[in-house]
Amino acid sequence: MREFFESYIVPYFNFWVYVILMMIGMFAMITKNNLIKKLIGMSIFQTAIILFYVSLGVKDGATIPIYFHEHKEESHAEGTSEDAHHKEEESSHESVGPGILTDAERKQAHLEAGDHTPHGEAAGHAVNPDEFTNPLPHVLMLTAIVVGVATLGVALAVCQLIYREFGTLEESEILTQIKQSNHG
Amino acid sequence: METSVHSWIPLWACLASLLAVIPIVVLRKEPFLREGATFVAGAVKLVLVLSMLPLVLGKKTAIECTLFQITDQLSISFRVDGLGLLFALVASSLWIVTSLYSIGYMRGLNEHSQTRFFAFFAVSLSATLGVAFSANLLTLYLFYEMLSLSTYPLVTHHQDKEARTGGRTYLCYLLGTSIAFALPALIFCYAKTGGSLQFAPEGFLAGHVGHVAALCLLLLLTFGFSKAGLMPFHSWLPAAMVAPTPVSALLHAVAVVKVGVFCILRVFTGVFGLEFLKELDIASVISWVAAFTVVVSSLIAMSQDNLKRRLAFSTIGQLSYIVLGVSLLSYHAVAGSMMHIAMHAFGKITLFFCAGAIFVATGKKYISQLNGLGKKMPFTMGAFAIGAMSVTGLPPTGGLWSKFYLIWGAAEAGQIVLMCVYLVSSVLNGVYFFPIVYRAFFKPLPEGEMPGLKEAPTACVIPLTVTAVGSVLLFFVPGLLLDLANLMFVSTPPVTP
Amino acid sequence: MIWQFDIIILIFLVITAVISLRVRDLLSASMIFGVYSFLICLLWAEMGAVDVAFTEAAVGAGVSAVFLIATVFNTNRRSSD
Amino acid sequence: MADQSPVIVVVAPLFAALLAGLIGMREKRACLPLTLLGLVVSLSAAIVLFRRVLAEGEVRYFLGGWDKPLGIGIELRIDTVNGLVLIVIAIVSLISAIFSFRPHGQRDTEKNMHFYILFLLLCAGLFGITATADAFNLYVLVEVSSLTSYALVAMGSLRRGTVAAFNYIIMGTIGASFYLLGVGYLYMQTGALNMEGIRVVVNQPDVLASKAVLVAFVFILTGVWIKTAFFPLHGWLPNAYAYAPTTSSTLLAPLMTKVFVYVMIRIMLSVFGLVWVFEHLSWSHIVVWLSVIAILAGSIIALTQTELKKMLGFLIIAEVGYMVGGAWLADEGLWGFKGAIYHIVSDAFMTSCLFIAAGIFYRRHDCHDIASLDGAFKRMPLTMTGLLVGGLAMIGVPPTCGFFSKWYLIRGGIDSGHWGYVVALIISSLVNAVLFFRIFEIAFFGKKPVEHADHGDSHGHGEEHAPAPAEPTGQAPMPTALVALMLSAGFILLIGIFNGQIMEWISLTVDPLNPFTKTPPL
Amino acid sequence: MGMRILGFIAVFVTGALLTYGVADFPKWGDPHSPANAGEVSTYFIQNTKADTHVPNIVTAVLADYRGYDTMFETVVIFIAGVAIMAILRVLATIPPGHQPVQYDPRKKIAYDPIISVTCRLIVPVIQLFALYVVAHGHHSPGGGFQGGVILGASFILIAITSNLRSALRRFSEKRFIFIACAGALIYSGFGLTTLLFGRNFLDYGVLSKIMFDTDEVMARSHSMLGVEIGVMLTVTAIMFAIYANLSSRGALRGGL
Repeated sequence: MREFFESYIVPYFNFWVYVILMMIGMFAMITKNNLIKKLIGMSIFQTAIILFYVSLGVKDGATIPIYFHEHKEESHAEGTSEDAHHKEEESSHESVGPGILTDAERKQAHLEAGDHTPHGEAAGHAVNPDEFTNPLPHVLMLTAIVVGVATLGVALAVCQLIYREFGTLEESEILTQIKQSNHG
Repeated sequence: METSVHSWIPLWACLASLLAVIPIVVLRKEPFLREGATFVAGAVKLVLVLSMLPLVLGKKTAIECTLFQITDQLSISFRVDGLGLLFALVASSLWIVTSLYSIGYMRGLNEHSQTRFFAFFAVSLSATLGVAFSANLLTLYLFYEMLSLSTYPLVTHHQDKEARTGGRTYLCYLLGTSIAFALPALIFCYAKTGGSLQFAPEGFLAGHVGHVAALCLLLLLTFGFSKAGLMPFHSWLPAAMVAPTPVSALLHAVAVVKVGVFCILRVFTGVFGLEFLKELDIASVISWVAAFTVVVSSLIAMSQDNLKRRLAFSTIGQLSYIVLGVSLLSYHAVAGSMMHIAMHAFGKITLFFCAGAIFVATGKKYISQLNGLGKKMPFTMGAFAIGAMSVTGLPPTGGLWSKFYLIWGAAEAGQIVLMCVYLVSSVLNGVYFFPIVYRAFFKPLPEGEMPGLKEAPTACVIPLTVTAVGSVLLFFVPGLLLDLANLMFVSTPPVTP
Repeated sequence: MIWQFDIIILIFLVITAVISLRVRDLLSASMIFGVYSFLICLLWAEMGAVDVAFTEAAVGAGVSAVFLIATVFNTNRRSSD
Repeated sequence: MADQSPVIVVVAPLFAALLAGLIGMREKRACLPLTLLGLVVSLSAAIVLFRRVLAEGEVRYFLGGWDKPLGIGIELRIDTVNGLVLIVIAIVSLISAIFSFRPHGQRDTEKNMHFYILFLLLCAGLFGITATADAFNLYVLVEVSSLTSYALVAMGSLRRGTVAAFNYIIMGTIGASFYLLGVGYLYMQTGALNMEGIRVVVNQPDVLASKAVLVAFVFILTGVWIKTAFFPLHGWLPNAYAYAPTTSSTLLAPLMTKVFVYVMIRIMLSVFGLVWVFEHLSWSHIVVWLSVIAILAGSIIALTQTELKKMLGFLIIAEVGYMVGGAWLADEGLWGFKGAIYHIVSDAFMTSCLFIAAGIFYRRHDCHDIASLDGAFKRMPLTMTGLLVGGLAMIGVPPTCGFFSKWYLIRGGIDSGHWGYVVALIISSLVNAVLFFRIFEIAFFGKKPVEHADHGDSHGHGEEHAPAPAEPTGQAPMPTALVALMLSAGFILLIGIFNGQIMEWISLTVDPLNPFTKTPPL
Repeated sequence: MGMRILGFIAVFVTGALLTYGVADFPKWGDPHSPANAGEVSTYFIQNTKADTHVPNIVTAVLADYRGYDTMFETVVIFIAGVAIMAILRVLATIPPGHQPVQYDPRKKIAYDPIISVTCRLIVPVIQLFALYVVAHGHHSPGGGFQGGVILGASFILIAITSNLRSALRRFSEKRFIFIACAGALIYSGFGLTTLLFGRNFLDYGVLSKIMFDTDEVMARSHSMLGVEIGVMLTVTAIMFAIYANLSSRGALRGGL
């Protein structure tokens, strides 16, 4: 039992919660009678997916995907000294590793481009990718959040329209009214 | 017929009537000019078809042209050979006659929407010629469907309840069978042969399909082209008799039904090839279906009192003659069935013209009302007698020759029972036609009826006289037709048992 | 990232989600949905997705809730389920 | 500018929409010319692009110039398949724009500016969906097109349209979210968002059996199927299209479902690869049987409808069944697959033609019932001709394009031995025949056919005295509407006649990827 | 009831699928999972600085590497605004039977001067903060989008605390449509300009030719700021437009 717990539940806890949230949201979207409730369900559904994406990009021991400024370097090293050690170890064999870019080239380009302000280690050493969380899911999810609010807005507008036409937001009552108008 | 030349004449022959639609519609306010356009188009068409005769008959070359290349093997293209030319000749020559007749008929009855009538008439003629000249199964199917659709407004011309049900039956049968049976068969052939649907004397399917597949395809194609009126897909034909008589005459004695049997002829000769079918030994299924249709339709025809319906059932029987003939696979039977297309066309169109003329003159539709008409309408009823003789197969009419060939072919194939079917049904033909002639000439006119009765308008009488004369002429000069039919056998030696 | 914190927020997330869907007063539902958004925004900040968290704070907890409330005011506050 | 043509196709309508927003506030009449201008620019760019594709092969375009390594930036990739679809979208939307000369059926008649902005952005979204080679970018553009289409549906003046729009939003969001989730799973397993990048990783032996990739595929497919209205997931479509404003439905109906079928095909082709889909997965039988159900259900429900647009809606569902089934036939020569792509093209024009005709009738009659068409042949011969051409194409009468798409699809069915599919296709053609001839009959005869007791004595009326049905209440059709109708009818015939050429183009892309031929897929 | 069963089935199937997939997931927080160690994200982390000179990787990816996505994201927001206006806005000509109910919310909700005055004081601060968020998006979390939402929220706050009319006086309908279009046009205009210089769409590097004393890398950085400002304008305008329409049932009168 404990083993199951440790191998299935704990390492995937975020994923399990996202599954639960998604099911809650979807269930509400399908079964709720009130249209606003459906929309709340829809938003929960969408945030569940965003939660999934963001959880993807998490790295143990990594920090937010913003390069440190020079003046912040110290405080950072103080705060997470363990991280710094880790980083140093990694970066030493990372620079000779099979990176997709040739670091020398990049640096050269950088210098030629006239960058005279070396910020932190970015200018000096190649950045160790394990140091920052994966930025790509964040970018994608910014878009997804925007899409979510846009959809919510449009749906709310349609809700108001439905209320204007039918005087109610309960799906069952709306369907009854439609049926009546079809017969009458 | 191995050689071929390229020429656009078939296309123009086909387009002649289609293009005539434009002047017909434009001149809709001027009835005389409008009908003049029809005539001009008919004449042009006939001349174009005739102009191909020397090349095809004399030099024994086929005429080809390709409209669109669809894939490297598949195209919409025309190829004029003996059979196609024979059919085109019949259809285009009878169109002119029918046009004259329809003018008389439509004016005589003061029908509505005459422009639409003439326009769609022209379109259906184009489709008919398209079928006749098709070089492959796809082109054939294309024009076949075009014909079904373009005749619908003609069949339902009266736009009343009866026309509506008739038209519905008509389309249900024709479109239904072609989509449900012919189209899948077509694609199946296409898949089997690897992309070719070109008619070939030895059959393009030969060697590509096995026994069972061939039988399925044969059945699908034969019933798919249900314009041939083979039972059990025949009931559209009586239903289509709600149409004005010229339509019944041209379309349901010549164009539509003959397109049906023409397609079946093509299926036998071009798709499978007679040799291949003989090898597979599957054609007898069709023979028996056709024989059944011949006998049953003759029996039904006897019980019909409505003149046009009787003619319709007679047509069903005669069409099955042709199908039966080709399914016998023997040389004379096949040649006979090709000739029968023409012979029956002339005979049956005369009969329909007569029925229409009677209706225009007297308003009578039923056989029991025809007593004594022969004295008042000698031309009409005389022509009727000749037509009846031709369809029955009595001299001196052309019908004799085709029946003679068919019966000979049956004997040649060793099918004595089927030969008897021909003979018996010929007798039945006589039984259901001659009482009408007898009634018209020898029974007295009912007392006090129609004192001012006289012949139908001249425009009606001339065409029926012409076609009756034509039937008789074909008795004396059947050579042309026979030559054209023979062309189909030049490359492959006649199949003998 | 502190996983204990993480798990607490996740559990609260589920609870708020369920409550916001169960409450029959739509205005309360909208407010609780705002709380839900705020929690999830905390979660993201804690997972290192600061930009996403910022956006969610502005959009989900802020503007979305306002839109919902605006609509609830203009329609019906009661829900049958 | 030929180098930049891929992006011009997408952004031209976008610029036009933004300009319409800027100018339209002051000068409402500027919106339509701007719409036409934007679409014409797109169309010409699409044609230039397609010629380039034919000349050079696949065209790749890297936005922002980020071309290496693969997937850093967003890539547009145009081959003959989506080049063709781009042209089709451009033409159909142009036709629809011509038709929308005076928008009709909206609640508020003063909203031309909003309408045209949404119209253009929908086009931009569809162009983008078609052109992109990035799985996430596809999602964003799906949302662009979805949001606009929700609004276009909700603008309708009918009361039920609002409810339809709401259902559309719910279903559409579920569909898009499922797609997004699937892309997330793929990203988790492959670390790539570029379609080619994903395909390379997915087809590696160690990822091949991954459960997560399978789940990703199921989610993406379900999401796309919801958007295409594949049968059990079709609930949103008929009402949404039937109660949308006339002018909106002429754009939505031909394009939305078709573009999403294209998305499915693109996913099979580029994201997972046909090897993965047909050989690793081997689900084609299940999907084809599902499509058989879709075809039959769509056709049979269509039979029971009394409203023209709703009936057409159910026919679209059947047509979607054709395409999905065809794409999954997995026959040796991929005829079904290519036929499905060809059917995207032909169905777009068929639906466009039919919906434009239905729109003209609606404008004229203020009523959707089929029964109101009585005697329409007499009153509106041109419109009926358009409907006739569209109907014949739906039935599959040669030489319309509907015939040839059935031809290729049935051939695929025969080759792969899916007889159920072939039979379903034929049954649906027959049902279409019944449906359309019912309409033609009503239009030809009139509701109450004139009784001729006996022809012998009642041949009273000449050509001029034909029975005139009661004049309908609505407005006469605009000449531009007729032009649009004739254009789409013309294209139905053109595409039918040149089907060989189109199939050749499609084969250029599909054949090299065929997993069943000996040459190893790229 | 049928809907409930359907819902259960759908949710159950989805849940089963999700559970099935979880087994293959990489461990949570694993830095070497395919997504985290993938070529693409590694590239972003390692090269953003050199390529764009922007410390916030998310901003760089958002506005440059995946700028095309973000352009359409802006368009999505723009669409949402236009769509809501298309759906809800009641213009001069209203067909009979569609008259919105006239009501005055003031009668129901008490008007509180304290809140009103406090907010009036807060609003400038909020707006200043919004501008800071946009301007500082390169270095810290934030950017055009977040800033735009906050700026929009400040107008919404005015509308809530005093009334819609006074908010609309500052930000009328014509104005917000214009600004929304202009914002999106600024973004796509950057793309168009790069096209005119013969480079690919949104390839900002080439803009160094028209920017004073910049190299390609700095041109990217500056262009990103420009683009973010465009995003901000659109988002501000649309957020307020959505609120204004939703709160007044499309009449742009009355409000909450």
